[in-house]
Amino acid sequence: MAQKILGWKLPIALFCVLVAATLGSMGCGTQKVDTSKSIYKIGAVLSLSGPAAPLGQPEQNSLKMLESQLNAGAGVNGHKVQFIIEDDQSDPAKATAAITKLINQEGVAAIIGSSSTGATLAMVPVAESTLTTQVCCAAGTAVTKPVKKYVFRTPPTDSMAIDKVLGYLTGTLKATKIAILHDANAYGVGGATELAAKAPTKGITVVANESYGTTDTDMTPQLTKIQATPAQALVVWGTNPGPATIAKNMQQLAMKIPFIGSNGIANKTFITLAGSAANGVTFPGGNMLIPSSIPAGTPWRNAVDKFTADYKAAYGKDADTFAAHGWDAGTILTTAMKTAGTSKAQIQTAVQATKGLVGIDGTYNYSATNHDGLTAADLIMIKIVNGAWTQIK
Amino acid sequence: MDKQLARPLDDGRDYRTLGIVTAFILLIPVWARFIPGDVLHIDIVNVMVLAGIYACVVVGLNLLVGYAGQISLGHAAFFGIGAYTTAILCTRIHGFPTWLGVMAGAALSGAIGWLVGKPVLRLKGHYLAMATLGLGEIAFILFQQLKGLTGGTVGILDIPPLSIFGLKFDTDLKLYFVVWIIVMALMLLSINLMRSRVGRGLRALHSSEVAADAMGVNTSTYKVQVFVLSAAFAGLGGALFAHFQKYINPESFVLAVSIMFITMVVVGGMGNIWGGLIGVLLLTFLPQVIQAMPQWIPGLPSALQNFSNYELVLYGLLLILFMMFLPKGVADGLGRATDFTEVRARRLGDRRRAKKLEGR
Amino acid sequence: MGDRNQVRLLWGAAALVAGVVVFTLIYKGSTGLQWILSGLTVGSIYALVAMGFSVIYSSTHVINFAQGEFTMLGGVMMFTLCTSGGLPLWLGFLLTVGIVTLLGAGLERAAIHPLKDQSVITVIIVTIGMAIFIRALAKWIWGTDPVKVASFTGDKPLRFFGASIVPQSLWVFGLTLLAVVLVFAFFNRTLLGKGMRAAADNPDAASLVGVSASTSSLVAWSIAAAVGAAAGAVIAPINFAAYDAGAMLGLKGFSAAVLGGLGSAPGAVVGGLVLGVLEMITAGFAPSGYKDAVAFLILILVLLIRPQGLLGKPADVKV
Amino acid sequence: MMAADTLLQIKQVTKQFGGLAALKDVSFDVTSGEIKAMIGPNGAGKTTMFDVLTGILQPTAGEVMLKGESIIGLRPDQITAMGMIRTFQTIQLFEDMTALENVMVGCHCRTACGFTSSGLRLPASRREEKAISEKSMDVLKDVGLHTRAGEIGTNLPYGQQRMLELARALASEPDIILLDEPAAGLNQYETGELAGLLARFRERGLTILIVEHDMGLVMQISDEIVVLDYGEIIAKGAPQDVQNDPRVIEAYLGIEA
Repeated sequence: MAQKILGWKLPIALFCVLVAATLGSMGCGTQKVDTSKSIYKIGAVLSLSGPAAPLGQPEQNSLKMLESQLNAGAGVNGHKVQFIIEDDQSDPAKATAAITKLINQEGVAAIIGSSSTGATLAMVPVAESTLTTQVCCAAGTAVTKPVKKYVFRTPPTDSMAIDKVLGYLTGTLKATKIAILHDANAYGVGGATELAAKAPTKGITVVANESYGTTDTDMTPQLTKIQATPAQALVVWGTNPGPATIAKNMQQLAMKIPFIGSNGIANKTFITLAGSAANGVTFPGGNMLIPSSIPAGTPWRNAVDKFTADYKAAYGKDADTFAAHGWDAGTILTTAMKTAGTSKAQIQTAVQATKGLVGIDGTYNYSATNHDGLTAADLIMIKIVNGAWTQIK
Repeated sequence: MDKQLARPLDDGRDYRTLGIVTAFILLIPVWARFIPGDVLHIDIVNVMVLAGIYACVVVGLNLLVGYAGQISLGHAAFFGIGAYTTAILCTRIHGFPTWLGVMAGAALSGAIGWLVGKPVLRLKGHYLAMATLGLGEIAFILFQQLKGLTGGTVGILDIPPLSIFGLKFDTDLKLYFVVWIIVMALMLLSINLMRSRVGRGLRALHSSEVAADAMGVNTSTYKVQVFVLSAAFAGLGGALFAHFQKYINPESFVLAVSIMFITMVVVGGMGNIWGGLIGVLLLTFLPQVIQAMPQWIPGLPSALQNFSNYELVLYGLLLILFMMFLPKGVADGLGRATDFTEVRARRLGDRRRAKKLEGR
Repeated sequence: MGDRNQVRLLWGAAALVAGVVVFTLIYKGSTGLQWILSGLTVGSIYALVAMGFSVIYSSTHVINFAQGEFTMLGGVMMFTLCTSGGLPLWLGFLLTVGIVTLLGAGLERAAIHPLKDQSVITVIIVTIGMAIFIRALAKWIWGTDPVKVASFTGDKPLRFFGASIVPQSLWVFGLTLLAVVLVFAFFNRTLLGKGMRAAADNPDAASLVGVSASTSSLVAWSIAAAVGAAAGAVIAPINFAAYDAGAMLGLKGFSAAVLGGLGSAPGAVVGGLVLGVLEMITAGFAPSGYKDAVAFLILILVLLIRPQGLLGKPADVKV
Repeated sequence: MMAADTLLQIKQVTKQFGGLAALKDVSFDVTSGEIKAMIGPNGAGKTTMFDVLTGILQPTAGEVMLKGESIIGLRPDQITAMGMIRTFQTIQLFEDMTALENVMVGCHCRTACGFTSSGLRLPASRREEKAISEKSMDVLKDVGLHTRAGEIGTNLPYGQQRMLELARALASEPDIILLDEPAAGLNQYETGELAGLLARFRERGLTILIVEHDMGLVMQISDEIVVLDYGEIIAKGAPQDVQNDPRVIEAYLGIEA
């Protein structure tokens, strides 16, 4: 008998919990409050940790900066603005969970993010099914091709960067044979595939297409393979530190062919890492990296100068392009909400109707058929000359 | 009395508990919706669906690691095989029944488990760990490289939601019930298994392979069979994952995920039927709670408001502490707290049988 | 079973590797030599990490998943002390090793010692927790960007037979050699070392030698941390130090340790070098995307032929 | 087909480890229904012989026939299924299993239910479970442990653990059982009980091959004795003959005295 009771102990315990929980929830169900009226809530899913953290951190910084600047002023239509930031740890599954939570629990009006293409694509189904506008900071072509009604992007796309690189190869270098060495991750593969596809149309043959692992520390085998080819230039598609290692390995192997990087090395870190090997490296990047490339006195130049100054003041380091992506994403949405308020449908229309909005990366024009705000014109080719960036005219 | 004897090791306790737990879990959404989101800052239903999907893997992995004592650091691979199988079938073949895709995912994953398990399970301990880890990495690289099939690093988009005989499970809430009913079915299966001849065989082999062999347990076959079973469970979980996410790419099937699974098993409690479940719930909600905490406490110093700085610090710390204070797993701790452990349950069952026999 | 055919197997493996190397040299000439030199550099890095695994394994039968993090810490501390702090190399190096060693010892006392009589897997999960913890802490302190540590003796590559190698590689080779000699000597010549090996195999014998499992574990962790940190400090100029470098180093180090045979310092070196060279050669010949897959495949095959690694004793670990 | 009463035949079995031979062509038969003892100083190769017989080790040379069929190359579980089972010198009970469960594992090779039927708890498996548990309880009763059925095996007192191992082996319905030093660590009284038990089993026609150091027990129960020394048979025969064999006295009893 005794053990019969014991046999029921846990079940009964559990049952009590169950009942208590249900009753409890009923209780707090009555005093349900909705605070989203007074504040404009915008959710942001960024990669603050994991491999894509170098992208997510600056994006977060500029969003916080934007938030405080807006709220210091009139906010948006007198409403305070709040960016609720979630970390997806560069993991698609976490990104999906984060956006779902922001929309269902926090009741945000729109979404920013994510930083990397993979996480962004994972969020798309949720944004589309909940009719929530998503402005991402990822450059992967797949995000806006084909166009998805609720998904917009701020950074220049990889294909724009690729067009820029091809233009440089044919125009300045007059190269007809190139080698590609790319990171095996989504960014590298995406870029390399598109580059290899587009090159022939520009009369360029790809004589070698090699890859390396994101964490590899020695790429000499791939480079020796490329050395054996008649390649006149090497295009490296990847993010730090891979390209820096490659630059150093090329120096070690005394390879003289030009090193053309991707927009993934458009930051000072690359110069620090590669040291002397960085000199002569060329890559496509945003004008904001070299403010002097923007005509003085134009609203764009003023915006860039103010932004870079504020950022430096707030965080003690130079703003990179990722910071710019974050800022622009925030600006695009808050601008749209000036007219649309918090109505999801209207936000979509407002963002899609955005014309001539001056951001940091460039001037944004969206339409029903084009959800990449920028064009290849918003990119410049940059060469590293004794450790400093100089624009190639 | 023969009725009693007819059910060895079983005074129904686990089955009763399973019943209550099922009821409890199926009721969660009911009261979850009463809690305004901006109070909890956690989307319980959504997180629970993901937890349920992980649970499919972990329950199976617990049979392999906890009961049979064979470690695997590569189960993310089977998770991935399940996901890609159904994703490819349902996106390439128009109108392919999704539930069939899920089945196929589990089946293929089990089959591959058999192929690799047969040779690899001859290894022991850390060497088995290394081999399974290697298999996981190879699978990951294949997911990346077989572009034609898996869409490479971009992955597979627009995976249709799960639908069974016309019923579409396109919202988290609908999926919640499917997933958790499946999990409970798997739980029932493992409870049955572990209370049966097979379960004893596996536990025997865990305790001493030589002795188990000598007592007539075909250990080599059992190892492979339980490995296949756990692979199939993992594949099933992966398939559900694909239809839940509607988009998959290789990043969801990395080594870190395999390690997360094994961690869930150990934190929950190896070789304890409830361990897997508890481990999953704990480690799926932990990061959510850590992320939500700053919003719970108003007026937090700005240094702490940026959770991305310390979320993993905290996570790692808690992981260590759990193991230090509950080295046999949380389930075991709970068990001792409520004075209810599997072993004890079995002892009581057998004691009673002994008494019965006296009277015979 | 029979030790004879084990030895035969060993020679077989050696011959196979040698064969591959020779083939590469003949077939690819100086390019092949280049691959092998790179392989040796990368391999020594793996070897150094692997040694850390071996030390802890051979005295506690635990796999320390935080081993890679020690190496990572070595790198970033080198950066703080020498590059930013401006300390002379040797001083920075010694400080780095010292600090990380203390950290290792501290972690052992704090988290490992309390669960001495727990199952191996429990302890392993704790080390996973440590890895996550250390990595997150490092990210908090050093940020997400990789950092650059200047090479000890310049970057002017040394060339011979048409192949080239950076001077830093020589430092890595040197450290590897030194480390393996010291570790091997410690475990086979010193009383403490021998005692620790005994302690691992059976605790009763240990008490006879007068080495408690507790001391043994503490010493092992300290050594492992020291080796890891030294490795990190020396390789930092080659592969940039970053908070998340530990994961990959740990993975490759573990693979190398197992390949060579857990618990054997020379095994760790052999495993590391073989793994490194094979990786680079496959990267040269095969489509480079598959090089890691090939490496792991080879690793698994080796284990299937020789379940205790190249130089290891048969394992009897129960999870 | 050979003489029905020879149950186990061991022909020129040799086992080498690296260089040295643990067994040098050892041959002897075990007739069904007899109790045969295998004695010899430590390291004589007795346990090695058991390992070879039960398929844990493969002999370097030689042949082992059980019921006229060769069992060389069979898996241990197959040999057990053929009706030969062993106990271990160092007790090998299964961790955190009750006494009953330990015995139930012994029934393994006499039952069939696999993953499917057990997982789904099909009637077949229920029936089998019922049968197993009843049978196991009977076996436990046989060795007088039925009152401890619910105890964790490894928590029982040493003597009872020995008995439990015996019970576990008997549950496999063997024709011949190999006992590796069953009396080791038992006190006078327990040894007496064991002797009685073995006699009783023998009544039921169970064949026993026993390795034991307790000479008293060996002399009392065994019909025939095989003496091993350095892997070789140095004497065979009835207890008293062996007892008086000078070589045995020199090699073994001499040491004892």
